[in-house]
Amino acid sequence: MNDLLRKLRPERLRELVLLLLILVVLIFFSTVIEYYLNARLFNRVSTSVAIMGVLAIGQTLVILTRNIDLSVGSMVGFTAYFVGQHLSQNNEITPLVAIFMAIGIGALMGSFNGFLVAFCRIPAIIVTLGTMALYRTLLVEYSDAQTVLTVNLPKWLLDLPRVNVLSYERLNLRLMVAGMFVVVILFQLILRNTSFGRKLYAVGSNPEAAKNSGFPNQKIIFTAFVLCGALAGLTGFMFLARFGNITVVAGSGLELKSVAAAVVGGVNIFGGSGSIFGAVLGAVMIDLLENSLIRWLQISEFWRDAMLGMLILTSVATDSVIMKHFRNYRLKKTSHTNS
Amino acid sequence: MTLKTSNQPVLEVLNTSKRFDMTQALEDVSLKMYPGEIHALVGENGAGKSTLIKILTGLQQADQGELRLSGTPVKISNSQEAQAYGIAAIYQEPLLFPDLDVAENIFISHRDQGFFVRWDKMYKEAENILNDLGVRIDVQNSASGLTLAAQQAVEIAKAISLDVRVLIMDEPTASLSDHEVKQLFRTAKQLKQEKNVALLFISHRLEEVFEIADRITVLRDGKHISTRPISTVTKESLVREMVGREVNQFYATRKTREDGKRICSVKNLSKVSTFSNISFELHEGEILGFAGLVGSRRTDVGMAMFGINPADSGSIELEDKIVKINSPQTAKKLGIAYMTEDRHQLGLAMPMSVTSNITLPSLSRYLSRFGLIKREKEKKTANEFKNRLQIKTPSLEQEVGKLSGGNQQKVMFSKWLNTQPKIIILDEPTRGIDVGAKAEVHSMIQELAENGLSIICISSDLPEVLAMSDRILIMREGRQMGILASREATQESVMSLAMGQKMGLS
Amino acid sequence: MSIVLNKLKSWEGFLSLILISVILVNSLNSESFLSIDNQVNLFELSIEKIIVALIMVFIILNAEIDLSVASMMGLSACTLGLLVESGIPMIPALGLCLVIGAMGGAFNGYWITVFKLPSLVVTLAMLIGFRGLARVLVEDRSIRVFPSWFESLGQQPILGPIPLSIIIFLGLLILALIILQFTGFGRYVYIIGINQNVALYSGINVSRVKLILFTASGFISALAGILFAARLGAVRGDMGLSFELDIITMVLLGGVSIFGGSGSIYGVILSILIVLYLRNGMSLSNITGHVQTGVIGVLLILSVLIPNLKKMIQDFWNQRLK
Amino acid sequence: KKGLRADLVLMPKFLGILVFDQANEGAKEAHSEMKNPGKLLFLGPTPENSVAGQIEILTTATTQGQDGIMISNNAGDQIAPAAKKARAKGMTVVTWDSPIPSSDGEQLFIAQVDFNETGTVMADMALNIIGPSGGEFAVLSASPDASNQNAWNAAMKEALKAPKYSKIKLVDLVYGDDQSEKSYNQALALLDKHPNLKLIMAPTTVGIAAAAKAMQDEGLCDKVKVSGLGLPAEMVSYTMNGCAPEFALWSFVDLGYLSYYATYLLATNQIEGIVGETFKAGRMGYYTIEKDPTRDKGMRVLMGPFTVYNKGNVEASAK
Ligand SMILES: Nc1ncnc2c1ncn2[C@@H]1O[C@H](COP(=O)(O)OP(=O)(O)OP(=O)(O)O)[C@@H](O)[C@H]1O
Ligand SMILES: Nc1ncnc2c1ncn2[C@@H]1O[C@H](COP(=O)(O)OP(=O)(O)OP(=O)(O)O)[C@@H](O)[C@H]1O
Ligand SMILES: [Mg+2]
Ligand SMILES: [Mg+2]
Repeated sequence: MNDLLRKLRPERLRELVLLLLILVVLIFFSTVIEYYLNARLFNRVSTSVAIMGVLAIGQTLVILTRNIDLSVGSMVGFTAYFVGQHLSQNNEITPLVAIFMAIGIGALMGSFNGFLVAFCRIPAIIVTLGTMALYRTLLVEYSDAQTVLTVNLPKWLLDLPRVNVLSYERLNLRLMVAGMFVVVILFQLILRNTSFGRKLYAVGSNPEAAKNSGFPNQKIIFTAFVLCGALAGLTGFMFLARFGNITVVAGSGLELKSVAAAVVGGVNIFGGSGSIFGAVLGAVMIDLLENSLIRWLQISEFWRDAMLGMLILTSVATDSVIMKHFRNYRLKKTSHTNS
Repeated sequence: MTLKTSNQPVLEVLNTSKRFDMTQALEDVSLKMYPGEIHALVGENGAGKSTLIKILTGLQQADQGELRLSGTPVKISNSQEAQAYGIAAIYQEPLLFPDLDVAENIFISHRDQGFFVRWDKMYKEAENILNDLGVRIDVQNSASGLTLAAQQAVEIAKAISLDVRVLIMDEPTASLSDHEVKQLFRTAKQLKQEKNVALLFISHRLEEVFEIADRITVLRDGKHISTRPISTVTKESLVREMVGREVNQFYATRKTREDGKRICSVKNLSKVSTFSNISFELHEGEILGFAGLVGSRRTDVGMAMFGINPADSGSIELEDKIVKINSPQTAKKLGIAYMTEDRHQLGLAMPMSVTSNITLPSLSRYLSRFGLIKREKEKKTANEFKNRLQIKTPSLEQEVGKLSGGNQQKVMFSKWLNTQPKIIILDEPTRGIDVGAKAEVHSMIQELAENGLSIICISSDLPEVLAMSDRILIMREGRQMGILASREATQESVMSLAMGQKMGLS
Repeated sequence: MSIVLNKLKSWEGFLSLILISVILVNSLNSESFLSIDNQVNLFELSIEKIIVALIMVFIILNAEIDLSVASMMGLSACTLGLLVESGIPMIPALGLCLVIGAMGGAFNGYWITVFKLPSLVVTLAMLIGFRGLARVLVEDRSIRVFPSWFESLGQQPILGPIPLSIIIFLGLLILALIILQFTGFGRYVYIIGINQNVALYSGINVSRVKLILFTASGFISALAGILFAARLGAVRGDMGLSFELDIITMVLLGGVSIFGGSGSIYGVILSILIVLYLRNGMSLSNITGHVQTGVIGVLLILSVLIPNLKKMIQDFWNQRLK
Repeated sequence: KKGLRADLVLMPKFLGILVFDQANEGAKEAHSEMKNPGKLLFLGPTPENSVAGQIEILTTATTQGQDGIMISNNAGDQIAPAAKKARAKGMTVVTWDSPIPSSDGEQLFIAQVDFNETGTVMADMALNIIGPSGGEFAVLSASPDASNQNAWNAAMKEALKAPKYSKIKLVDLVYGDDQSEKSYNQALALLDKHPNLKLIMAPTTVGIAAAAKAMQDEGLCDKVKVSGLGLPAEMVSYTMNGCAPEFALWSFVDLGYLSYYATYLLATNQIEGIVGETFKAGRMGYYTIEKDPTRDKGMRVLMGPFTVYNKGNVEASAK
């Protein structure tokens, strides 16, 4: 038992707690909404989490290094628009090329952020507040305020949101969701088991110590931003596939949502701790709340946001209270075995 | 001890100077380090020791001077390069990654770690290294909750686990107690003999210097004064060279005095999984020492009495009234002051001025009716303390972070004395303070006690506790092992209690 | 301290330089720029933001953030509209709105100090929450019920060409300056921003300071919301939507460190002037929409980049020389 | 009379929406027809900053001494004080597409269609698509703050009271904030909330396209149809594959064109802007200023009519 407790690291613990809270939310809503727990709920939430989740992962990478990227929404919008534009002009572009185009553009924008933050030593919040506006301006200028129309997009792209990898009765695992899982597992492995991943944590945990230990802080932070940009690019591609019509406001608001997902998922906003699983669970939590509130007939359109705010707050607070007790308990148990 | 000084120094510092805007920290200093030798570096606070080390590891750049590694000139511009040359250092202030676990902290800067992290191997090796050092810390716990001593231990483990040619230790023992110091020295000697490492060792505890060093270099005011083999140095001559004058660095023996009025009585103070059943009385003008090994939870008792992490059960009586202390504000109002051992993280606001730091806890006394700060009054107080404690600073507006460690300690002292407390809890009060200043601090503590202040003095420096205290409370793993009056307390009796022989309350 | 002051001086000197060039370009570009009308207008158009920016300086100096200010503005304005509509006299309604603002701020502060949740999370949630409440109150309506004296208070000048809101702003500005520079409370704000633990271990009631700040932030936001309602004469659920980013931008551009503990009101005054003049200048030259935000974004980056440039070049050469 | 000078500003709700660009095309056409030596500017705020931005642009235009402004109002009555100030400075203030609800500060509103008629048109399309057997439908609107949307929705609810609509039932009204992703999600949520839903009516070009895409992605086009106000270019594929069999719109080019004429004539004092006055708007012919029946106060010029698009005509119009 104690050994188990000892193995249960705080971040694992937090993921469990979050999972528990998600379960509570599910149970609550299934009692107040008719036909709530069905395949459709899963399909819906999983597909929209696929988009938010990938973005939240990128955001997490940056937050871990004690930075923040507020430009992700604009990056998503820009890539979605840019790739959409090219695909509508040239329907021959293959899926793989389109995806790499999206990732590449995202990475490019991310590297601009990263360069300014890491090498020019400008606080991330300032840089990304700036580029949030800048990238959106670029989008408007580039697009000349026109809309990407679904009509002009190639068929494979429009069909993409409907493609299933696995199907069980009416439960579908969509390709996009599977894609997200791949990204999640990849980055979880990188963060937990590679020395680059650990250094990402180290830099965020104590930048001064990292410098004294001779880590290339600047390169690590730069890489985090580039990866975040690349993931935002991927998100942009998924966004394009899902929504088809891309206007100049595409993706705005995603920056705060991705930060919220990461933070609800237990990623410390001051860097150094948190996990990819956590961030994705955070995205699930927020999305589930939103989706459920939309469906709750008793809640009028106008009450929804007010409820959402309160629910996010209480879930984070519950999480932090439970975590505190758990942590103390663990400390007590494990320290007894020690002495 | 044989001196096997090979003729080729592994690391040489030549004619190095460094100036900070107002202070000449180093002036034309040269130093040679030989493999298989422990070289001690001593000097007063602010003599430039830490600065020299930072230059060796590339954390700071010298204004002029040269570094030679095995005879060839090198330029070290960051610590990664220093590591590549086989130079590792433990800095005066431990700098860990609070979110990573202990084992990772030890191994993360290893260059040979490879691309993938092997967790099991890492945990096992970390445990071994810490065991060798005689420290018991759970290597899978995060480093965030560690006391300063534990942090220091982790830093040491980190440095010795690296494969190095030159190992520099800036006051590694400052917050360690005898037991751990012995282990550390054993390890250091091993490194010297088996791996032929050159060690540079800084300490203000001269006994230690004599115990371990082969050669000794004295710095004063940034200048090189002397470098001699240890056999040609005596304690008196060393102190004279460091301070530039005669100092009586032997502890003024405590005058025995009749018990004053009882100020405070603590009964069965306990905190779950931290400490239990701590009971003692404190009298007016008394100095109560707290002794124990690292991690014996003395700090936790101090913090509980100051209301930072209040105890869950037991009582504290002040002047015969039971009080409930659940926040530092209450403690401060009741006349309790607590001077933390961790001045960097908890003690001082480093970017603020000396003055602002000194008046911080008592700022309400410097406010006019509309809450405006009376700057003149503030300055006057700061100046008084500067003179009384001889704080070495170019100006009272200087950022505290730019003072040397010892002077920072004095600022922290001033800050709490200025609250005019009835009881002051000193946690490692002389940590990082040089001999001269230490004598001053000791006589200051005595004087304060004479004037009726009750003092709890937590210290890992055993001779200090023995000499200063009227009575000594000894702790082990959160339990109170006994209280000894100064006449019955000896190095041996205190140590045996601290190591685990229980005795009846005296 | 003198070194800190010197640094600040040079930062502010730099901002002043930008400001002067903006003013020069503007006045060359458009003759109406310097007219008193335009000057008053350009302040009035952003008066709510710059009032809230003053309290945001305190919050950010304290190493916290309040993202819910704009939503609170909307909430207080909507509350006012609803109260007046339901027949409650103006003066008590105003009082009630301010109380609600303070309570909303204290609510934020409660979660931050008691549950120790990061303020970013709490106020992000309430950014959604307060806005949601505002929507609940007025739904899809636009309420237009204010007595004419209230509207003219918001729209007509009362002192020469200057309307009430600008006078309130100036009053608050002076108050903020004094509190931050000369009072014990101001010192606490800085110290907590530098290192909260040091403050705690010095027996300072850190929670109380934070609670006061967030309560004040709610209160000031509500006040700004009321002024907004008076200026526009009508309230809707979307009032002040996304103002928070503009407000934070102004504070950061003014040199206040997002990590707390450093920065000054003077810098923020300059940055407010820069942003307002720049926007106004662009509007007068018919540059609107995203280009305007884009330019402000670039300015934000440049303003921090340029002072860093020297060090960057040095670093670069050091790397090269090896 | 042509050739008189008037500096005019055309202000959309915000930039980046196709229909407003079309309106700008129309206004430019009229501008060159009138040989106006003054400037015609197309200035708008960003979507995030629409309300404050519109007020700011109006105020700046006043400062600049522009002669007239055409506003597609997104700020409700909140723009009224600024509009009144502009009027006091002698500027012509005309609204188009979306009026100032109280009409304070506005001289004239160029109504694309009769707002009450919009309600009837939407109700008719709903009846058409759902069929005589009846069923449930829901409205996906833009934002709760858009006054034209609110007026249309209210008008439709009023129209639905007529006996011939008794079988079709409006079960929900939600907002997608004129954002594709939000509208998309709202459309999906409507399906979950109302399992028997037959139709989503979206009186917004962004909303209708997003809803159609959502139904197509879910493979539900047979079950749930989409209708409302949409752009042929954006909707053509959905109309052809049956997701959105029928929708309506008016010409935004014409709306811009007409707005320009009215504003230019007012600004150059060629018309006074009183009820009953008639003027000629270039190629579009004659129009009369009338009291706006859909508001308490205010005057309007009614453009009309609706074009209803279906399989028959949508491809031609999409070009
Ligand atoms: N970053 C800095 N800026 C300005 N002055 C500094 C800085 N660092 C150190 N100094 C000054 O340089 C001198 C030497 O400091 P140093 O830390 O090397 O002393 P030290 O010998 O290690 O003292 P201690 O025993 O107290 O640690 C001191 O006077 C100190 O105030
Ligand atoms: N064997 C150990 N070595 C080092 N640190 C330890 C050990 N055991 C526990 N600790 C750490 O020390 C803390 C308790 O020590 P506390 O600070 O109360 O005692 P202390 O006697 O003041 O020790 P120190 O000399 O470190 O200040 C624990 O929270 C734990 O993190
Ligand atoms: Mg030192
Ligand atoms: Mg201790």
